[in-house]
Amino acid sequence: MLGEGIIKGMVETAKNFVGSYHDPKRLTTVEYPENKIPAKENARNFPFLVFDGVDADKGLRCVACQICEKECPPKCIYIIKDTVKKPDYMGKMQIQPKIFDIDISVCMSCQICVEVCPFEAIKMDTQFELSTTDRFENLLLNKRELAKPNEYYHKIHPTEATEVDERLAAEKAKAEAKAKADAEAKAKATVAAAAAKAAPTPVPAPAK
Amino acid sequence: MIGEFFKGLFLMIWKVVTDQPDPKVEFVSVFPATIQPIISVLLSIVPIIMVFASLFALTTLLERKGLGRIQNRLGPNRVGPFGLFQPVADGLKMLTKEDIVPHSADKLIHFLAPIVLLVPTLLAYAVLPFGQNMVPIDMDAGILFFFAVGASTELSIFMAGWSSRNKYSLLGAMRAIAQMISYEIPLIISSVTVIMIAGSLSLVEIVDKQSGYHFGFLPHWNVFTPWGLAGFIIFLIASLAESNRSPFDIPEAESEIIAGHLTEYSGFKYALFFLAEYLGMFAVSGLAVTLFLGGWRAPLPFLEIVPSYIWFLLKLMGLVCLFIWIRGTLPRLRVDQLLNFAWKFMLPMSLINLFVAAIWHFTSVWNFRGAGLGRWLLCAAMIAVPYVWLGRTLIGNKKITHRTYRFAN
Amino acid sequence: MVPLYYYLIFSALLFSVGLAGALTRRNAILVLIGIELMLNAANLNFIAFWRYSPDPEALTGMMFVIFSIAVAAAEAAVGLALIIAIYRHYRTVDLTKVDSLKG
Amino acid sequence: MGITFAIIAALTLVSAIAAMSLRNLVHCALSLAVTFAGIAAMYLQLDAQFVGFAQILVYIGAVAILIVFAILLTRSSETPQPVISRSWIMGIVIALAVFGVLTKVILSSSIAQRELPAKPAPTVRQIGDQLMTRYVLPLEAIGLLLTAATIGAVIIAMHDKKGRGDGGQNVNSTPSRAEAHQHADETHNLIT
Repeated sequence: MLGEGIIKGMVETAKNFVGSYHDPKRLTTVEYPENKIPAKENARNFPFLVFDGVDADKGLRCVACQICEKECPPKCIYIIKDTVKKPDYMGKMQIQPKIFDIDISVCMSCQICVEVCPFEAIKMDTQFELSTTDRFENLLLNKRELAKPNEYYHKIHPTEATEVDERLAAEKAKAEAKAKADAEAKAKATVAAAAAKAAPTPVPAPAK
Repeated sequence: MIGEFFKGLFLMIWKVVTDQPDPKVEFVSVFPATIQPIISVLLSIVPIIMVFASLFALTTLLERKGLGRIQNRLGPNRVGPFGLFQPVADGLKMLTKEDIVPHSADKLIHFLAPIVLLVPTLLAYAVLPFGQNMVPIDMDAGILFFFAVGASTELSIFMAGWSSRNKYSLLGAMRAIAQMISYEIPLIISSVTVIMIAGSLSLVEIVDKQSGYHFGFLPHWNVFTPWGLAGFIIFLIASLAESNRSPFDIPEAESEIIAGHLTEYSGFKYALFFLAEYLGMFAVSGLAVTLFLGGWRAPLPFLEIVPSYIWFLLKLMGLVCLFIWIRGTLPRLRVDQLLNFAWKFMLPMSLINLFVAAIWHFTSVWNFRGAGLGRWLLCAAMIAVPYVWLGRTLIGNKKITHRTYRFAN
Repeated sequence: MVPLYYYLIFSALLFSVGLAGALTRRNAILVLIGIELMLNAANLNFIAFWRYSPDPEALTGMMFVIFSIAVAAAEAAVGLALIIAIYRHYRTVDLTKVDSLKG
Repeated sequence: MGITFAIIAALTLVSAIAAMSLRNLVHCALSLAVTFAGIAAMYLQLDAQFVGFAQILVYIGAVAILIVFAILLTRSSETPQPVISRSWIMGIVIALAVFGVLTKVILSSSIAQRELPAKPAPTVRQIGDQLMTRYVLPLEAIGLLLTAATIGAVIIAMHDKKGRGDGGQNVNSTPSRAEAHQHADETHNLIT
C-alpha cells in the first residue's frame, strides 16, 4: 500500500535519532581535533624521505639519482646533487642531494616517485594537517622537513616497512655475501697469482 | 508621562503573559493620537518579526542537529555550548560575505527578487491567530489573503531565476514554479474542506469552531475527523512542496542543478532567501495548525491554564520537527514523479476529500443511536477505498525487488 | 474620500494605455497584455460603481467582477495557448507576419 | 485618502505604461504584475476585499506566471521597429481619442460626481449566499466554461504527446508546452 515504505523509513530514522543518544557505538564520526581516527595503513598523502640511523643528514637513503624528479607528472620535485661524496651513517661514501624540495601544493599524491625509487628512499606520508597561512613558503617542503626516520615509516605503514626492510636486508646480505665471495675470490686469486708466479701454469681468475 | 509610559508597558507585558484581551490599549493610549495607529501596528509587527526570526535561527540549529542525529552524527557542537551559537556564526558569515552579482545579470531584478520574496512571506503572518488575543488582523477573508500572498512568491522565484542569466537558475525557477503551482491546488482544496465545515474564511472563526471536547478529553480539532485527517496529510504534503523542502526540493537539487534559483546569490541576499524560505515554512505550518490542529487551543481541558500562544508555538514547532524528520528520511523525487504525484494522486484525493467533507456536513443531522460512530466509519471508508485504489494505480504492479545491473557484472 | 470620477478617469487612462499598447505593439503576447489591461480597467469601473452605488448591498458590480476574473483567467490561458500554437506553426509571434489569410 | 489613491494610481499607471512600452518582454510581464497588484490595491481601497484577494491570487499567481511561461516558450522575436511608424501614430491617436471621449462623458455625467456612501459590509458570507441564490445560473455557466476549458487543455496536451513523433524539430518544445497547459488547467481550478 502507498505510504508503507515511508512509515518504515521514518521508523528507521527515528531509531537512529534515539539510538545515537544512548548508544555511542552508533556514532560514525568523532570530534576531530580532540579525537582522531588513526590513519589507515594504506592511507597516503604526500611523499617524505626515509633515513636510517639517527642523523637525518647522514642517514638519508636518497642518493640524488633524480629518477623521481624526472618521473614526477606535475614536476613538483626539485633536486640538486651534491658535488662531493659524504659518508653516510654507516661511514660509506655516498652522493647525497644538496637540495631536495617537494612542492606539496603541486603534488597530486600519485605515488609514482615511490614506485620508481630504486633505493626505497621516498615513501608516502599519512600526515594531512598541513594547512598554513603562507601558501608559497610553507607548502614547499625542503630536505630537512621531508626527512623522517625509518621508525616513523614503520609506525605509519608497518607491513610495507617490514617488507622493505626485509628486502633491503636480503639485498644487503646478498651484496655482502657477494662482496665476501669477491673478497675471497680476490684473496684466492692473489694467493693463486702468487702461487702462479711460483708455479708455471696460472689459474684463470673466477668470472666477476 | 514617563511614569505612564512604563505603567502602560508593564501592563501590556502583564496582559500578554497572562493572555488577556486587548493587551495594547493602555500602552498605545500613552502616545499622542496622531501616531497611535502607527504604534499599534508596530507593536504587532515587531514581535512577529522578532519571534519568527529567532525561531528561524533556532530551527536552522535544530535541523542540523536533528539531521545529524538521524544520520548517526553529532551535528554542530563547536560554537558555544552544544553549538547553540552556530546560527549567530552563520549569520555573521552570511552578512560579511561579498555580494556577487553576475556580470550579465539583470541587476535591478536580481536585487529585487529576494525582497519581493520576503515581503509576501511576512505579510502572510498578518492573518494567523497566534493566541487567544493575538491576531494581527482578523480579516473576513483571511485564508484567501494567506493564499493570495502565497501565490505571489512564485513570481519572485521566477525573477530570481531569470535575472541571474544562468541556465541552472532558470531551470530551478521553472521547476519551482511548476511544483508550487501544481501543489497549490491540493493545498487550497484541502483547506477548502475546513472552510466548508466551519462556514467561514476567517481564521479566528475557524479556530473558534474547533473549541470544546468530546467525552471531556478529545478536543474538537479537525484532524480527529476522517476528512480532517486526510486533509491534514494532504495539506502537509502540499506544504512541504510549497516550501521547497525535501523530498520536494528539486528546485534546489544540489546534485542536479547546483542550487536552482539560488545559484547566483551570495551573502546577504542569499540569507534573505534562506530566511524567506524558513518563514514561509513557519507560515504554512501555522496555517496547518490553525486549520487542523485547533490553533492555539490546548489539547486537554486542564492544560488550558497554559497561555494560548505557547500552545500555538508548541504545535508549530512540532510540525517543523516533523518536517525535519521527513527531510532526514526521504530521498528527493524526480520531476516527473513529483508532477505525477500532484496531478494523479493529490488532486483526486483532495477532491474526494472535499466530497467526503460535504457528506460529513450533511450527516451531522443524523440522530439515531450510534450515529456519530456510523458517520465516522462511513466517511473513513469513503476516503480509505479511493486511497488504496489510487495508491495502487500510482505504484502500478511493479514489484519492488533488488535492482539488477546488466552491465556492471 | 475621493469622488467617483477619479476612479473612472483613472480606469479610462488605464484602458487607453492598454488600447494603445494593443494597437501599436506587434508581439502577440504584448497585445494580449494590452487586452488584459483593458479588461482590468473595466473591472475597476465595476467595483467603483458598486462601491458608489446607493445600494452596495446588492453586490451586482462585485459579482460581475468575480465572473469577469474567472472568464479572464480562462481567456488568458486559451489566448496564450493560441499564441504558442501560432509560434509553433510560424516560428514567430509577430502578428504582422501571420497573414496567410490575406491572400 | 486622496494621497493613497494618488500613489496607487501613479504606480499602477507607470507600471502599465512600462508593461506596454518596454523592450524586454520579461520586464513587460513583471511590470504587468505590478499593475495587477496596483489594481488589487485599488479594490482593497474600495472595500472589496474578496475581489482584491481573488485578483492577486488569479492575476499575479496565475495569469502573470502564464504570460511569463508563454514569453519563455516563444522567445521574444519582435523585430525592432521604427519608433514613430504609421501604425504607432495611429494607435496613439486612437487611444487618445478614446480617452478624450471617455473623459468628456465621465465629467459631464452627474453620477460621476457622487460622493462616497457609507461603508457597506459585504462579508464573504454574503457573497457566497448571493452566488448560490441570485447568481447561481452564471455560476453554473462559469463552471461549465471552466470545465470545458480544462478538458480542452487536457486533450490538447494529450494530443501533443501522441504527435511527438512527427514533431520533428519541435521535440524540444513539446514537454514544456504540455506543462504550459497544466498551468492553464491550474488557472481554471484555482477559480472553481
